[in-house]
Amino acid sequence: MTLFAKAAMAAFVGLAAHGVAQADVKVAFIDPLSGPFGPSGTGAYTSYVLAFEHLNANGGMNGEKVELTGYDNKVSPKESLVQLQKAIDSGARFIIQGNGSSVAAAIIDAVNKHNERNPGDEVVFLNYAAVTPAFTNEACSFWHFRFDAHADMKMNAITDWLIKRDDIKKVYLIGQDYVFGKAVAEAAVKQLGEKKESVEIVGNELHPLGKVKDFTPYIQKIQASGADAVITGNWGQDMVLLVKAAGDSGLKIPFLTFYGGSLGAVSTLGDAAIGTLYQVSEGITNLEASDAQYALIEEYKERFPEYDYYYHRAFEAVDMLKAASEKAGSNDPVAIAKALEGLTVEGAYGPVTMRASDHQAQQNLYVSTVAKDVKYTVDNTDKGWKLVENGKIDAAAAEEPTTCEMVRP
Amino acid sequence: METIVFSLLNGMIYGLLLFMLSSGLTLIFSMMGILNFAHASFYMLGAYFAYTIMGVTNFWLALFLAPVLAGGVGMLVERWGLRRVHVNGHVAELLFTFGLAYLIDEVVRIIWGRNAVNYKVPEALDFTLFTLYGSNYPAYRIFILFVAVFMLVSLWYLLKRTRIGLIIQAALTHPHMVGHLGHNVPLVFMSVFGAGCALAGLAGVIGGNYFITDPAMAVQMGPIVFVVVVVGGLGSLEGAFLAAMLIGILQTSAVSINASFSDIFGFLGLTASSELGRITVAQLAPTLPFLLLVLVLIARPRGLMGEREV
Amino acid sequence: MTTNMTTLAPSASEKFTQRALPFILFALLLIVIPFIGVSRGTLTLFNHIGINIVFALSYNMLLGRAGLLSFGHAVYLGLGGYFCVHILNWIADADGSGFWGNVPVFSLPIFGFAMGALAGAIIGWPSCRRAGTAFAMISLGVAELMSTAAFMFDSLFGGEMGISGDRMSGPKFFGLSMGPIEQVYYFIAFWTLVGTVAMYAFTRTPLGRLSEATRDNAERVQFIGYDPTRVRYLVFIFAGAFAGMAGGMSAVQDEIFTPDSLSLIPSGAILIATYIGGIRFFAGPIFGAILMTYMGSNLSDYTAGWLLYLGLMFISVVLFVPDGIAGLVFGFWRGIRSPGRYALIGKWITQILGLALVATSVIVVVEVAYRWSDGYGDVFAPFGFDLPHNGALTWVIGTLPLLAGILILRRVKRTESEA
Amino acid sequence: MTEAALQLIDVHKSFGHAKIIQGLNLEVAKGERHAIIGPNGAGKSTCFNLISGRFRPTSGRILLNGKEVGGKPAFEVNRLGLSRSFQVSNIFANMTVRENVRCSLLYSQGHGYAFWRNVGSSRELQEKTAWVLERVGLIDKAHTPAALLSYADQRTLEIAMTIAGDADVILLDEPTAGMSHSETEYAVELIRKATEGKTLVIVEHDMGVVFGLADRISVLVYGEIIATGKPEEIRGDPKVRSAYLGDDAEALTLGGAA
Repeated sequence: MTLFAKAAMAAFVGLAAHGVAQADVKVAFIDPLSGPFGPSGTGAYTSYVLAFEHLNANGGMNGEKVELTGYDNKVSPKESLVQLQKAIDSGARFIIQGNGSSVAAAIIDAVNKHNERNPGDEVVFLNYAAVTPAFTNEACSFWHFRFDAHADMKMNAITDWLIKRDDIKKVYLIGQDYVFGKAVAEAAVKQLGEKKESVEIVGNELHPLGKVKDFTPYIQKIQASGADAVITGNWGQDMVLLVKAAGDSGLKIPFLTFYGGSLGAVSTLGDAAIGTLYQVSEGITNLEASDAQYALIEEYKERFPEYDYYYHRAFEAVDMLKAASEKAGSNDPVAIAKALEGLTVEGAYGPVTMRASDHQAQQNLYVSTVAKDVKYTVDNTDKGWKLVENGKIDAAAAEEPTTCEMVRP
Repeated sequence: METIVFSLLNGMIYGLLLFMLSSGLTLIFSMMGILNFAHASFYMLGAYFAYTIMGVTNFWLALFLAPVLAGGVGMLVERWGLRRVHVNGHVAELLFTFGLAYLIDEVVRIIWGRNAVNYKVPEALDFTLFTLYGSNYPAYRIFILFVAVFMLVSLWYLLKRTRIGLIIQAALTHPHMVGHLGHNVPLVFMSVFGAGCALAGLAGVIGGNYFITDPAMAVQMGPIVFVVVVVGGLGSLEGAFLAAMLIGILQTSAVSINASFSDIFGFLGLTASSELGRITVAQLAPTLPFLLLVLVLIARPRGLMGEREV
Repeated sequence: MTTNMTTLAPSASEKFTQRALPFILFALLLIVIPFIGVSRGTLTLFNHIGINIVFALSYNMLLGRAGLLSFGHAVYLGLGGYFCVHILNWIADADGSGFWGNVPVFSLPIFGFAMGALAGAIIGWPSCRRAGTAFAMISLGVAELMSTAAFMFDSLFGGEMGISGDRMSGPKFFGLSMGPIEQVYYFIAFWTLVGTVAMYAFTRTPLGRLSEATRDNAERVQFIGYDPTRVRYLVFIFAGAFAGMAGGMSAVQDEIFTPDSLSLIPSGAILIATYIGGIRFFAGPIFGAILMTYMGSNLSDYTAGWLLYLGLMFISVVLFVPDGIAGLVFGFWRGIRSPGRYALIGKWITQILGLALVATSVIVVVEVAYRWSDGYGDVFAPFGFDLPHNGALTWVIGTLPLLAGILILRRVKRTESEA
Repeated sequence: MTEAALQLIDVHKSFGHAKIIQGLNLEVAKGERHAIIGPNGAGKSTCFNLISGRFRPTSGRILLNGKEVGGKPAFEVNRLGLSRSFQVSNIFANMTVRENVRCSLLYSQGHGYAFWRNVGSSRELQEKTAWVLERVGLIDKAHTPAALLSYADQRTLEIAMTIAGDADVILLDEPTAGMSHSETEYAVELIRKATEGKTLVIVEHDMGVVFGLADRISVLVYGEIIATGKPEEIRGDPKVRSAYLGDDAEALTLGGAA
């Protein structure tokens, strides 16, 4: 148990007042908690903190309390392995990670090796955000479960929505020049070609990852191409600067993004975000939902005012973990892994199923855009995310086939 | 055609920003021999100071006050830090600024948070100035141009027409001479360091809302500033100007070239299916400055217009 | 004449205690560690320490010994490591036949060494023609170029995912399957010792001595018949080679390499570690590697401000202890054996007291500031004291000890310079 | 006529427009002790720098034992058997006295750039180091870091490093500059002893040293040699006397008397 996390836990869970509760199931959260990528990791960490807090309040996993510990990996694959080893060493059998496909790949690899080399001591990896399709296709693993839709599925949602918009005839693809960005572009080309041949791809551009400070030249290329919409998998600063440059140059066409909802994009763009910034996600706060869900959203915002309720899948993942433990009747990682396969839980925004063949969660996806006059705003602005017309993509429609050949123990 | 016009225009603005940032470092590096690793941190401080001042008062006050504050911090750093390590040589000074960059990054995170702050272009300048080939041209970019040119002219006047300018010029080319002229060398150094940092701060004030103001902005800008200074040449503001414009335009134009290696070197038998052949000029854009840096240092160590070798 | 020789050269017993004994103790320590019942996680930490010791020592061949400040030393570790991960895969693919089929994973650092040397030979050729700041700038440019280029060649560097391998393939060496972490530990320990001894031996060779001469006075070196450029170049190749060797060790330990391992960040980290350890002493980088590796992977567990502490520590070392930890350790060692030891001990105790006071304030301020800035309402509460950001006690503890500490330290310094 | 140890034929050197050396001709025979004197700024140091390979001559030839060395890098000139000292102590400050001398010996002892040999294991190297230190009288300070030596000792070390490599032509650039009277006497004795059987070229301001040591003297004024000859010839040369005005001319006389 680490001090930082201890202090955090004590404050969050209020354990300090009640003495240390007996912790029987240890869960390790390995993601950046400091440094430049700290915010994205901390945003998810706080979601898990709240989710496990609720789980513990409702009887834990088969009556056992769950203890969540944060490990700071500084988004380095190597450092993640050190932290993974520390986590396993301190008794963690469930590993949560999401930031960066390179880190996820390293963890999958390390978990596979660990489980092979240390039978009886297995650990399970719960991936909440690393969306490279390979993890549930050719590189799939029994020990890995993904709760976020992967890049091809998200693209499926985007293209499904896009083909219903008859005013969009020309599409421009722009992405970061690395595995993930290339995968996004490939998926877009393939899916658009299959779904609607009349949509023309007028540009397919990769820019260096995290190095471009002024996207204006790219925006000018987009303008020159006469595109009606832009599809991008950009995240972080590349996301924000891209749409910012578009706003400056007066390019008012839809930007269909994977991570438009990430921290800071809406506030940076200001009113220019309305009607230009779109995102695809597994749920947004302004969807119709139960009162319990609204209460959760409000509780989250109250506890962590710096962040917005964004990582809905964190709560889904914890729900599934609980359901699997009950189904298995045990908290043993192997038993839970087996129980997770094919498991369905009723989420706030529709059912979530963990597909047995590749351990990829199947759930509804929603295309949303920025609007004013919404119930829940983001980034402490007056704007928030709102479902667009035809924006709900059913799980079945977003589903993608898998090439996974699962090897089970 | 429009690509060329836009590339030149945007490249020029980027180049001017780079110059504003690197002119200070050229002064510091040439006179004091300190390759200030934290120089871009003062750029960041300028942006954050401006953000805070703008929140309380307005942009125009920030434009004036933020560079002054950044310069003040710079002077304190020189007085209480650099001067102390000076006896241990240039490597120690360089390492000191290296650590300082870390420190400023973290302090900025504590004070202003880990996320980007909402430092906006002032409303008075937030409009479209003209439309060119169907693309809006924001007035703020032209404002950057004006500020940069104004700074350029003032700097030129200061260096060529004033007494202190003459001293600085003498020191640029003959750093050992200043002491013999009977001037208070520590004071001159402190002022130059402060002025350099103030220039970086000014670049931050007008660059922070043009790009983005977040704790990573220093790290991203840092290495490129070195490139400008070294490529431009030691002791030469003209060289720094030339290098900044060159890099600004080079990087901006390279982005708009879609040609791949196989297109360019096809005659050598390079095919588009090979990994090397698929690389495009646009992809190479961010590596160009560093390629330039290495080539210049090897082939022409004094840089484009430098008086001395690095 | 012979009598002169004996007076000049250290005696056999001096040689033993000063040169052989430390290495024997080091080796014994390395052997004993797994027997004291450490966990797998601790062994992983030790393995990384071992890798960083070799890496930092190789870096100090440049910075401390040859006076070359490099911002791109991780390039050689990265290239050596990448090569070894590829070899891991070739070994697995060869499946016991052919050349690679017969290469034991245990020998990988040798290949890393060769690759590092090759990279050093190629990159060093243009860059070693310049020394000083120009060299530093070239190394910075090369590091940026290499790490960006690595992203463009996926087949060699695997994109952002990097390339991974499996250390359990290939023929066994001494019956080691290399699977369990304990076995990897012995592998790392072996190569750490080999690397350390080899690099120490290097300092005693003519080339090693010449590199120090070139650092001190490159011009004079020319007038004793040597080409300083050539000296730098050769040393650079060796530094690259040992970094590559550390890369080979890392390839086996972590079984993965990613392009960011070539970037400025790990290069900067090893610079900091080496400098904090003390560049003027052979053992300095070892201290630095141990401390920095430990801090890097464990300090972040205790505080969100670990980067700030790291920066503060680095700056303090640059400002006040340019000889680093090794300088302190050896200064202490000399001090307690000197006749004036009692006065010294008194001075040290005062200094430690002053430092502790300063540290208390700094820690309180930093911790409170981080919690305040996080905005979770989390309160820093060391030893049960609540120190909220708006509490008077917080700012009393945050300022008074700091001032008192500075006063004490200045006083010590003043009496020292008066004496 | 035997081959000259050092021969300069019509050597010119200019920096930009400044012509520092204008047609220098000099011949130093093997085993000769030759002094170069001249007023400040005459180009004496430049002359040394040209011979030792620090500067490249603009034109002209420099022959060392009959081989062309003009424009060759300094380390090559050194390897051909020429060693020099510096006016300002130019030593390896962070190394001990012993290491300084040992490094100066490495090349001549055939160690090259070796990285497979221990410097401590070569008996010859140790003995030669000790011999050199013994000879210059620094043996007691062998383990002192060079930077901590007194000024005079640093000058001595400078000479030790210069003679260590067994070069047969030795160039000494103001070896006694800044030394006290007794230190100077000691240094002269040292130089005389250490350069026995070698060719010595020395630049010196102290006329006592010059006239005490040199077999022949050349007078360098404004980049040209105006006179060369035995000490007594130089002393009587009116051109030399007019080049040296005032105190310096007196020094010339005094030096002769000493």
